[in-house]
Amino acid sequence: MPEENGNGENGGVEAREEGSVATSADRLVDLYREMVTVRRFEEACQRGFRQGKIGGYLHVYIGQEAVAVGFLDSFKEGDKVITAYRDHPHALLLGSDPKNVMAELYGRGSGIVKGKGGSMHLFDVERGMMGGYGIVGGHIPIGVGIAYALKYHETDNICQLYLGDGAMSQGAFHEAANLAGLWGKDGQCPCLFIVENNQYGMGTSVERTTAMTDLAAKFDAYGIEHEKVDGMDIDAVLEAAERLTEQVRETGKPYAVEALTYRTAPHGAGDFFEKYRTKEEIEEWRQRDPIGILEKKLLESEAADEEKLDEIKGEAKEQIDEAVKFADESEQPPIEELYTDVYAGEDEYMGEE
Amino acid sequence: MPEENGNGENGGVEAREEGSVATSADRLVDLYREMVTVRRFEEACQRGFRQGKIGGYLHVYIGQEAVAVGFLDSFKEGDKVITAYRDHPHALLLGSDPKNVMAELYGRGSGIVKGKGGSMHLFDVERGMMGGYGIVGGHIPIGVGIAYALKYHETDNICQLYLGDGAMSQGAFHEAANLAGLWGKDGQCPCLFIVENNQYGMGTSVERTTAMTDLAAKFDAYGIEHEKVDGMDIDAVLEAAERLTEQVRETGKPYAVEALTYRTAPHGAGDFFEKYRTKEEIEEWRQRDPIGILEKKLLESEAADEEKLDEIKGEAKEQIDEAVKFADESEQPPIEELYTDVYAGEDEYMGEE
Amino acid sequence: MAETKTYREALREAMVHEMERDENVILMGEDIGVYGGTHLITDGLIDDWGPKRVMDTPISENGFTGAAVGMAMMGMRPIVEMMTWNFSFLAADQIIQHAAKLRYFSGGQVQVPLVIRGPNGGGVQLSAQHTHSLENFYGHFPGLKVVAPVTPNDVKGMMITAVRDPNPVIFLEAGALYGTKGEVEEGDNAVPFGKARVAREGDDVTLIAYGRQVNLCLRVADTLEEEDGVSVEVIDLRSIRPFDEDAIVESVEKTHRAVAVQEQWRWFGVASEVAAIIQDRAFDYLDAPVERVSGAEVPAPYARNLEIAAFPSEKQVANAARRVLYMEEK
Amino acid sequence: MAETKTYREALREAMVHEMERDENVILMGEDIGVYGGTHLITDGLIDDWGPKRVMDTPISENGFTGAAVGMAMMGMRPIVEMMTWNFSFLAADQIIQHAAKLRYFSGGQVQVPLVIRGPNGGGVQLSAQHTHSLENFYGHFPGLKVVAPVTPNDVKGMMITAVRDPNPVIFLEAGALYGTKGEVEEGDNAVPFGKARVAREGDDVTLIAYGRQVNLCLRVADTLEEEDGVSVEVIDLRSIRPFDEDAIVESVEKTHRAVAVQEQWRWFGVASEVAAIIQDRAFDYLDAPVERVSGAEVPAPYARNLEIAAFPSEKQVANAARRVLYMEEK
Ligand SMILES: Cc1ncc(C[n+]2csc(CCOP(=O)(O)OP(=O)(O)O)c2C)c(N)n1
Ligand SMILES: Cc1ncc(C[n+]2csc(CCOP(=O)(O)OP(=O)(O)O)c2C)c(N)n1
Ligand SMILES: [Mg+2]
Ligand SMILES: [Mg+2]
Repeated sequence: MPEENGNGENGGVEAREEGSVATSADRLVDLYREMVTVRRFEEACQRGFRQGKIGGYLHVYIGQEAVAVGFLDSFKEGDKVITAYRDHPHALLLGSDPKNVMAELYGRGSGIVKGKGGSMHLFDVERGMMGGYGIVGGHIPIGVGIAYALKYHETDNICQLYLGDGAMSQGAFHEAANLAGLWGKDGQCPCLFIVENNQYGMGTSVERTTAMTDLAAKFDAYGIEHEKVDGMDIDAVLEAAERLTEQVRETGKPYAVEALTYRTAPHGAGDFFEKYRTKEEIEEWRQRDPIGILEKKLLESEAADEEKLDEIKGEAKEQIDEAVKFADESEQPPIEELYTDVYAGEDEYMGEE
Repeated sequence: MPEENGNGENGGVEAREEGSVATSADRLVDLYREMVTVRRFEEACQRGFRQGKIGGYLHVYIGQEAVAVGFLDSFKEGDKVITAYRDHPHALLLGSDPKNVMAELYGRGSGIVKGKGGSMHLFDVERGMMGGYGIVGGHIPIGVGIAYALKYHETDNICQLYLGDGAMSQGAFHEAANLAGLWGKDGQCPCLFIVENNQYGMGTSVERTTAMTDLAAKFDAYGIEHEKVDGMDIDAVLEAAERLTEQVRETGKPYAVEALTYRTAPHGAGDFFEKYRTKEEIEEWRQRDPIGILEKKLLESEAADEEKLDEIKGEAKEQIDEAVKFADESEQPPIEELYTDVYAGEDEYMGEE
Repeated sequence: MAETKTYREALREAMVHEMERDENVILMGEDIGVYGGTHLITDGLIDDWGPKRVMDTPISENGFTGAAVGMAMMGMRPIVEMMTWNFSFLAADQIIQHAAKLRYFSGGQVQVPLVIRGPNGGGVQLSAQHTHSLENFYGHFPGLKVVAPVTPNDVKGMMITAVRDPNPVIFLEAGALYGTKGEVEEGDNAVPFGKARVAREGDDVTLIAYGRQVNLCLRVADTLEEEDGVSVEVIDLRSIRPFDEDAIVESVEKTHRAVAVQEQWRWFGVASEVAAIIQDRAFDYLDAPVERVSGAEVPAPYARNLEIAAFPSEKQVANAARRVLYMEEK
Repeated sequence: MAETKTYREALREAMVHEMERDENVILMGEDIGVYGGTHLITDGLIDDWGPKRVMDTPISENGFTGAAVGMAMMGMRPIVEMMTWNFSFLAADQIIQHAAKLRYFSGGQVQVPLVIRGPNGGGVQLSAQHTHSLENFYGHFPGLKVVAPVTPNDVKGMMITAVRDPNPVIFLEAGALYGTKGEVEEGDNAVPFGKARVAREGDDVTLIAYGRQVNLCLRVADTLEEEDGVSVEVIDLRSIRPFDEDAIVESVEKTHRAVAVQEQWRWFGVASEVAAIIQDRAFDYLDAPVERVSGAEVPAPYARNLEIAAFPSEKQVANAARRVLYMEEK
């Protein structure tokens, strides 16, 4: 179960310079909208997969929404985001059109990466989305290099680097975190590591992957400061996000947050059996569903009423339905696209015909 | 500079069950002999390299002798040892004949691995020497697997796994240490990690490779207990070695020791410039030369007199001179050996004649 | 005695067969135990054999492959599941620099009886990072053995051989075919390495392949026979290292024409080696250059239409065969 | 204008040339700064350029290669030193799964202008883990470019081209030749990729090589000319991907005979591809099968006599040439 630091009594968020009040009703309603939209999107993906419209591997974010929604709320123009294959919310929250994202999953030419990458490889470089990646741990060194480049180019931007609990067993994580710590000594690595600890890597629980299960504390080995946050509580995440993105921005030093969360969906679309966890465990975590928690909070604080929430849900549904329709009606990529984007530059392609 | 724990006032060694008294005069004199022999061997290697008799890469252990001598003193029949390419002392101390070891470096058929491996790849499997390895960090997972196998086969043996400070930047270290910690939870990984922290990986000091320079403490991330030892002080090393090998043997859990030491020789035989460290620094450490320290101790405690020490040195010299002579007079491997040992079993070789 | 089984069942049967025979045989890999294996190859085995014989590992390909090398040096016989071969780039150092060479640089003092197995080749829309055919990649290195069985009977028989082999074996399964069925011999049907299989006999042209392209070639053979009246021989290499040169040379001495088909990329691939061997050893028998059909020279795309265009097609192979027969393409 | 320089000097000159031109060009790698580089390629550069342009890294090949990929995606142009290519197996995932494919799976949104350079091929008694020729290993993968210059002029000109290329370039230096001298053009002598070099013109037989085997072939050419009266053409491929098929085909159309020489192992190597191409595209011109001369099919041994026997020799190459000329071997 998640530890409870960073929220509770003093879990409020300091007002940002821009003057936004963190937990203002409006803001929370907006965040609610984002979470619901992400959830609807993911559910539509599951449906699309079952219908055979989406192929390959599909990993949805259901249950974890507060993490990406909370941290990306502190995203600033010019910042960069990189993550693994569970990447739909990151693209959507950075402003990618759900239409193009869904079209990508449908393997269409109108997809966000022209139908070439699929679910695991969403990129929207203009908006700061530096990609989803399919090799567990593989994107971590890349994210550290991106952070380094941000400083090399003398910007005050940062890189939000998302990774899973399972990825922390990878050597790439170790090498990259060590580089980040080292470069951070000189203020040259503004990288915020966000560990989406959803308790499992596929069917393997954290306790079955390491004798030392405090994932945040693993960053000690690299001289990187860290903390945990309740990843089911949007307020807690928002607080951490604002404070830590600012800190990383100012210091140029990396920082690590372990967001304790849970994927209530299966690991991937093809994972039916779930022999590795009990129904009870899932149910227990469902009680802490981030959308459910926020819904309750909004109602209790009267920031929104049932009607308003239904309206939001309806709008989200509509938006996603449209995205699905767009995807479904889009064409497959033209066959010539097979041979483009292999190389940059003149010799765009070097194969046969 | 090395921290000073594990020695000092209470640094004496508890008597072992077998009744040996750790710091007994005889035993220290024996260890002195071992250290001097290793040193002479390494010096002969340097000469051999300059003469062009030894080729390839050559890495000597000069300055670090107390570490291997001290830990291998606690080696028991059936235990296994694995290390990187700075591996001559490990083979010699396990009882490999200096003749065959030197012949290996000379690239002779009488070499310990038939002239096929050279300085970096000493094996003497019968004696527990599971090899020297040339890829930094590469042997660490292998050593962990060896330790696991020792338990799988229900022995009470352990694996002594030596690694350098530089190797700790490798992903292979991280993955292997994590596996060791995990398997150790069930008492299935009797692996003693011995970090030979000689302050540098080639020309890069520890502070230039990581923001968190307490190498022992890096094992926290894997749930592996650890300590540091003054690797220049044979007494301190002996104490740690006895205690920790027993502990690992009994618990089946890994443990890590960081031995603080220094290579007073260059990294490799071809490393002339040493721009990365000052003469003064080397000189300072030379003051703490493990052989020098022990020599002083032996003389002060009257465990041995100058004459005795000279005698030992003379014997060591003689033994190594013989080894050099043997190596020099040995034949190169027969050319047919090129094609053996590629595969085990019937199809010993599968290439073109 | 033979029974109809899936590729998956045959593979599991072989591993169980060897686990029963030798308690040094263990299985290890990511999610092969509690989860049941992502491809269900090992489903249920942890219940029968317990966690010591069926070990779940963290996501540490280099680490656990290296640990398996150490175990193998100590006389254990680990069968490591690479969840998919795409992840093996992470373990390349342990496979190529350690497993493959240890025997040599130890002067023969150790051996590494290790099997690394998992699905190889493309699936359906797995895209760029999850679609590779690594036969040449590992086949290049002395010290390794590399096999790629396509029939259920061969996957069983070659797995039995692999487990008993005292050397590291790269066991490349036809990942797309786990559910396909075929006759599988009961009991110990060990299939030797280094012997190709004539999948279909014919006289006019030889198609040479391995893995799922063998099935594609068999379909093409039917087409060519029916539509063009051509008698096609299909050779399933199945063993990439050691390689059965004689089988392809003999066939080409008979047919005088050959097409090598592979899913992998063209450059420095198996088909190039096949062409090089044939021109070398059957030079005077060849009536046309050896043709090669390979996957499109691009990282694997996700969109299904592009993906289909990226894999070798029946049409491509049939036309290559027609070309070496100096017939009209269709 | 040209001056005599060592391979090492020419290489350094190219990097400095590009660092001066573009401040996004940085060098990174193990011990390239303070230590001066194990092969002294970068010796002194940290003094001139400071630690931000010449970055020492920990021993983390996968980590810093990956970081360099990230930097490159952001518009930096890192030149990563792989201290030797033998260590690149550890970075294979970043090179093959990331650098090579990122442009494709991002639908063209990013490019990865990254050079990875270092010594390739055998040295003197470096033994099994430190002796590899990885041209085919990387050359197999679309998305990468792979070059292997052998002359000082080419190493400079191809490094300049590599740095300016918007794609990841695998830059395989002839590690054994850092000290050899040759004429090097002053200033910007960018040498295009994908064009082979005729290292010697001749009429009777074509020797095809790259890296230090080019020099070996040139010596063999002298011998054959003097002893056997044979006129030998020597082609230096220099670029492995892209590959200059036309150059070898044209040469063989003239000579009708070819020998491909490589230090790497035979199976799925460059020489096999050369043979496959020639038999495909110059089938009717060939008067003999293309011969291949490769390194011995064993991990590299340490003992000097074994090592010498493991590398291709002049005698082997000369005899292969004599065989394709149907002359007596010597
Ligand atoms: C190197 C590598 N090994 C294995 C896999 C297969 N795989 C895909 S997702 C996954 C689990 C990763 O878990 P985690 O990092 O916790 O992320 P989560 O799926 O929980 O978001 C595994 C093992 C892979 N993609 N890459
Ligand atoms: C993977 C890899 N990278 C680089 C090298 C080159 N190299 C050889 S020794 C060495 C330094 C290793 O330092 P450390 O682990 O501290 O051991 P020490 O030499 O100090 O005993 C390096 C970088 C290598 N052999 N393997
Ligand atoms: Mg997880
Ligand atoms: Mg060191």
